[in-house]
Amino acid sequence: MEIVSLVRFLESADRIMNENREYLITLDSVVGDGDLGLTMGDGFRAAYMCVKDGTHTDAGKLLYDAGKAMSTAVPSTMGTLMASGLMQAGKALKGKDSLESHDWIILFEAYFDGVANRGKAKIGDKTFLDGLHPALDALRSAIEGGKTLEIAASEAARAAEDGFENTTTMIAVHGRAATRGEASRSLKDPGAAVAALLMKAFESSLVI
Amino acid sequence: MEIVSLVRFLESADRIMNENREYLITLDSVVGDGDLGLTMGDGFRAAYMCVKDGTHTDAGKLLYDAGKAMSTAVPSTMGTLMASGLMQAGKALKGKDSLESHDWIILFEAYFDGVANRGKAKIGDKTFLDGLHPALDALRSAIEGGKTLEIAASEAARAAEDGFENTTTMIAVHGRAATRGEASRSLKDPGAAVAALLMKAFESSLVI
Amino acid sequence: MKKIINQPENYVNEMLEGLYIAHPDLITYTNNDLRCLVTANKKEGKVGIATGGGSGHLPLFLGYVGKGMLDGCSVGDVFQSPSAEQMLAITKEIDSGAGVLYIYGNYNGDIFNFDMAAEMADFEEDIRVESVVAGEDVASAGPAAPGEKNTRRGVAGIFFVYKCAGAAADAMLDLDQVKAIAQKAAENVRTMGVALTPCIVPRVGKPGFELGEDEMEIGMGIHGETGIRRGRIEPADQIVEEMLDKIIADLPYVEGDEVDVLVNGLGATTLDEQYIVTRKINDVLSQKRIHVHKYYVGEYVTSLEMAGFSISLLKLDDELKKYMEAPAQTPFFVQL
Amino acid sequence: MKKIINQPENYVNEMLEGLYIAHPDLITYTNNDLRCLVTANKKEGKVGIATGGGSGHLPLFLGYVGKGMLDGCSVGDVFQSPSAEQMLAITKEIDSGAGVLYIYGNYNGDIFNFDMAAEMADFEEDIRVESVVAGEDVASAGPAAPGEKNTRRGVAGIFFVYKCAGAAADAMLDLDQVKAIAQKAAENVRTMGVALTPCIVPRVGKPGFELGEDEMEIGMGIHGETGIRRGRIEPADQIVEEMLDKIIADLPYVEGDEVDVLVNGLGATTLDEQYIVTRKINDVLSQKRIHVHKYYVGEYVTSLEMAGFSISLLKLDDELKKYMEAPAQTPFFVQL
Ligand SMILES: Nc1ncnc2c1ncn2[C@@H]1O[C@H](COP(=O)(O)OP(=O)(O)O)[C@@H](O)[C@H]1O
Ligand SMILES: Nc1ncnc2c1ncn2[C@@H]1O[C@H](COP(=O)(O)OP(=O)(O)O)[C@@H](O)[C@H]1O
Ligand SMILES: [Mg+2]
Ligand SMILES: [Mg+2]
Ligand SMILES: [Mg+2]
Ligand SMILES: [Mg+2]
Repeated sequence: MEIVSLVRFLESADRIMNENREYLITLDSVVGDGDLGLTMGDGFRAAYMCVKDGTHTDAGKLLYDAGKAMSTAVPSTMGTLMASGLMQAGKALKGKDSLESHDWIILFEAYFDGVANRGKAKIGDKTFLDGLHPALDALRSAIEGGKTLEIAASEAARAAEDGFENTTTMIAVHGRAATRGEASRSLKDPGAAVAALLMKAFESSLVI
Repeated sequence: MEIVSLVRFLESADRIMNENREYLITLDSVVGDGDLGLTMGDGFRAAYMCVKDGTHTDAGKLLYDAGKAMSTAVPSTMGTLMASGLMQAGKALKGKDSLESHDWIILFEAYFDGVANRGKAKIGDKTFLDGLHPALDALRSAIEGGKTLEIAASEAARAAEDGFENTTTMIAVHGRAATRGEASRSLKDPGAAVAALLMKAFESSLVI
Repeated sequence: MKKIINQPENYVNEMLEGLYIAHPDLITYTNNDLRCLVTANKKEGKVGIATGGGSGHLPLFLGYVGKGMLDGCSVGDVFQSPSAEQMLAITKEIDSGAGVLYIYGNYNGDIFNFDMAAEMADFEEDIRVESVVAGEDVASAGPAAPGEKNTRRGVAGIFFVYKCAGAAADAMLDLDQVKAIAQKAAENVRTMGVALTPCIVPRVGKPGFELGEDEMEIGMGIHGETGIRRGRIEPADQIVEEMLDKIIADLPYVEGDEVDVLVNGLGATTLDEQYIVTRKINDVLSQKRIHVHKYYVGEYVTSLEMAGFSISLLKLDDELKKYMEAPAQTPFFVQL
Repeated sequence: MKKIINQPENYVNEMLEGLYIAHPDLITYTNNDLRCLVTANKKEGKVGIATGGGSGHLPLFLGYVGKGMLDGCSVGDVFQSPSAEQMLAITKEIDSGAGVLYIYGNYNGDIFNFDMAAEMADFEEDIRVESVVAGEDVASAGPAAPGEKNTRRGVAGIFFVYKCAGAAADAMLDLDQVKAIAQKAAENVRTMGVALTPCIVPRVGKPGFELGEDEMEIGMGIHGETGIRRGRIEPADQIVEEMLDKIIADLPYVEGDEVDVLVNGLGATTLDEQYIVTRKINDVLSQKRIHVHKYYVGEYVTSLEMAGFSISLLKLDDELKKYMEAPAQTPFFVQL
């Protein structure tokens, strides 16, 4: 695969986040301050704008630059976490000028690590990670099990969606939602919704 | 007359101002900030307290000290003006250890000057002076016409009352009432009411 | 009334106790009376400068007592004059033979008491006292006709008068000279304010007036005295333009003038807003080619927790500039 | 919303423009970005100190950039973190080879961005960065268990951390030493606040929460974070006692300790009230034989026009005392 597939991924993320502005605002209004639709829409727009001219030749540099653009545009909690994910993915893919299927596992693993290192949240803390983590597992086992990247992405997207739904079993321990304690349990986590949208963007970027 | 007559005058002023606290508050609440009953009650109380022990032998010193006590107790507009009146009267009677009828004219003339010098108001400005001024004229002409001090005081008290009533022909140009301009005309001036009470106190201090 | 206070009767004295606790190196009191505040660093031979007035305006008045500014301040109840006797006690304490200058705002209660104190100082103590009355609020009255009494209220501009006079006295000028400089500062300063909300005198417990939810009053005084007009609140830039128009036309300040500018918060208005105002003032003055020597921004004269601000301009000459630039150290104003 | 502003979108930038206009001798900006504020008096060879955070807290954060305190501050929207890139731009500007110390409050957005900036500074610019996070609000969470992350909010106490670290850097200590002093200050400060009214973020236009006409909230954070309890407003002395009880027991501060005390107004609370509070603090601390070295009273960290105040205590040793006493000159804090 050419590294333009990364540009398509970010284009798709931009489109999907912006299609879901209101959805994310609504989710975040219940538990947080309601800005998530704006920050994710603006953030992934900035990330895509930074790479859309197609002049990047290094996959790692492309992702790192996209992350930096996002962090500058939206220095909010999730904005900075998503930027950290992209930048970490960039570091992991540094030097590559094309991508194998396996590189997508590396990308999302690094993305996960970037967010986890930055935010110090653990699985089960009711965050973005609880959407991305099951997706990563699904992606890994599908690809290692020999499935096509398209099918693997689609299974990952479904797993992320399930992970998001599953956040209603958890109590929030980070951010604004944490101040609610036990009362946060029944609410779906907006950050995990972003993970589901992100994997959906990955899936749809492969279907041209 | 002994200078104890001055103590009786201040005692009477103390009593009458305090009997009329609510009356003055009501008057001042219409045009000003409503504190006049408190300041005049407390002020003349302080003046009297300062001289009631009867140790003063100098009429001038007695009035000056009473004025200072008043100014310390109630540094409001009317408090300071009344203090200035008493202190000026004190300066005018300095050295006297007894009083002629004529000395009461000197006293109230000086009182008037003390207030006028301090406040820079003119006759017709709708102030205390418009109550005291006609009283002073009445006192002077009664005494110079050979009437007794008691009758002169009673005529002065009546003139002060008339002067007070007459303030409804004037527009206020000093203090809080002045901000009302023409609308101040129909209202009686609280400071002139104090002049009427002061002359009533003088009158009643002579009737033992 | 939402205030962090104890008994309203103790408001002023408890405030003063706290003030002496916090600033023992700069201020103390005389006459066994908390309300007779004097500098802790008396400078012998210097002209003494005293001020005074009602409480509720911190940092005014007492906050400017210290090195290079004022020597004493008598403190009244909230929005009430202190007494002549308190002023006299301070006068005696701060005089060291060179005489005393009173600088205070143009309010009847203060005028009457300071005049009385000056007479007592002369009559009883043989201390020479001179007075300069600050009255520079262009919204409060028209300019005084020649020979007539100035009926304008004194508001935040008095800070400039304190600063210039304080520095002149610190430079060991004599009483007439210090008075002349204070007078010159007073004559070259103009102020206007705007209020957005009323304030509550603790012993009264309710606002002295009301302002509608979207209303402001241009020109309102620091005790809630009526201003020039009430209207819907407008954008900051528009408010500043209206105020500066009136201020500039009044002296007038003209092209080529050099000024110091005081942007003063009345209590509840944020520093953010004060700087937004500063930005617009700078625009307007640049356009009119009035050069700004220095900006002072912050709460210099408040009206309890009133929301709003005032703008003061001081037209400088070399002399005033020198005294404005001199160092000062008081509880509320430090300049190196 | 009663504010002296123009378009809410321009609130922060217009405020900053005013700030640069008013203080050209002390501050400027880098990277062609008003929100990247740096000292106008860079001292070569010194450890650089940077802070940053959301707007709406003036004088925090930017107001402490100047001589003897901080070297740079990145400025976010109201109550929002600035970006890592802005922090990086400042880091590059203020580093002069001795490395840079970040001091900021314990809020996720700020932590994430400062961490990212530190990584970028190392990765992209080879600048050594260390961080000290202030989190001393005893009402916001329990103390951290050993080895656990401190989850307390950083509030007004950060002023003490700035002051000590700034003076240490000014004395040309190296990065590890400056960090150790900042860390010591951060570990020895405790704060608690009380709010009487909410505040309004300009772009939001309405209060983030409501407080009843006679209600206060003890322990509320400077963005309206939930406190310890809501109740009827009480006399000042009682409120101070409750707050000091919690603060003193937490470190704990004990008999014989020496402390600096910060009484901080949140925005609309008058200086009068802050001094009434000071008086009571002094009573309580005297009784407990905790010696006060110095009081700082005024608005140091606000929450827009919120009414309320906070108390911070810094336990001193000889080293911290020396750095607290060192001179400083910034737009909002001058100490001789
Ligand atoms: N430490 C963390 N690690 C990972 N995700 C986090 C962390 N803290 C918060 N989040 C995620 O961020 C989401 C909220 O993001 P955002 O709306 O940007 O926060 P805020 O507006 O409160 O700054 C939460 O739903 C959660 O999924
Ligand atoms: N310059 C003045 N000269 C004489 N009397 C004055 C002057 N100014 C005000 N007064 C009198 O003072 C009265 C109000 O006194 P007071 O209630 O003490 O004033 P305030 O409460 O406004 O300070 C007025 O009714 C008027 O008679
Ligand atoms: Mg949010
Ligand atoms: Mg009155
Ligand atoms: Mg204030
Ligand atoms: Mg304020």
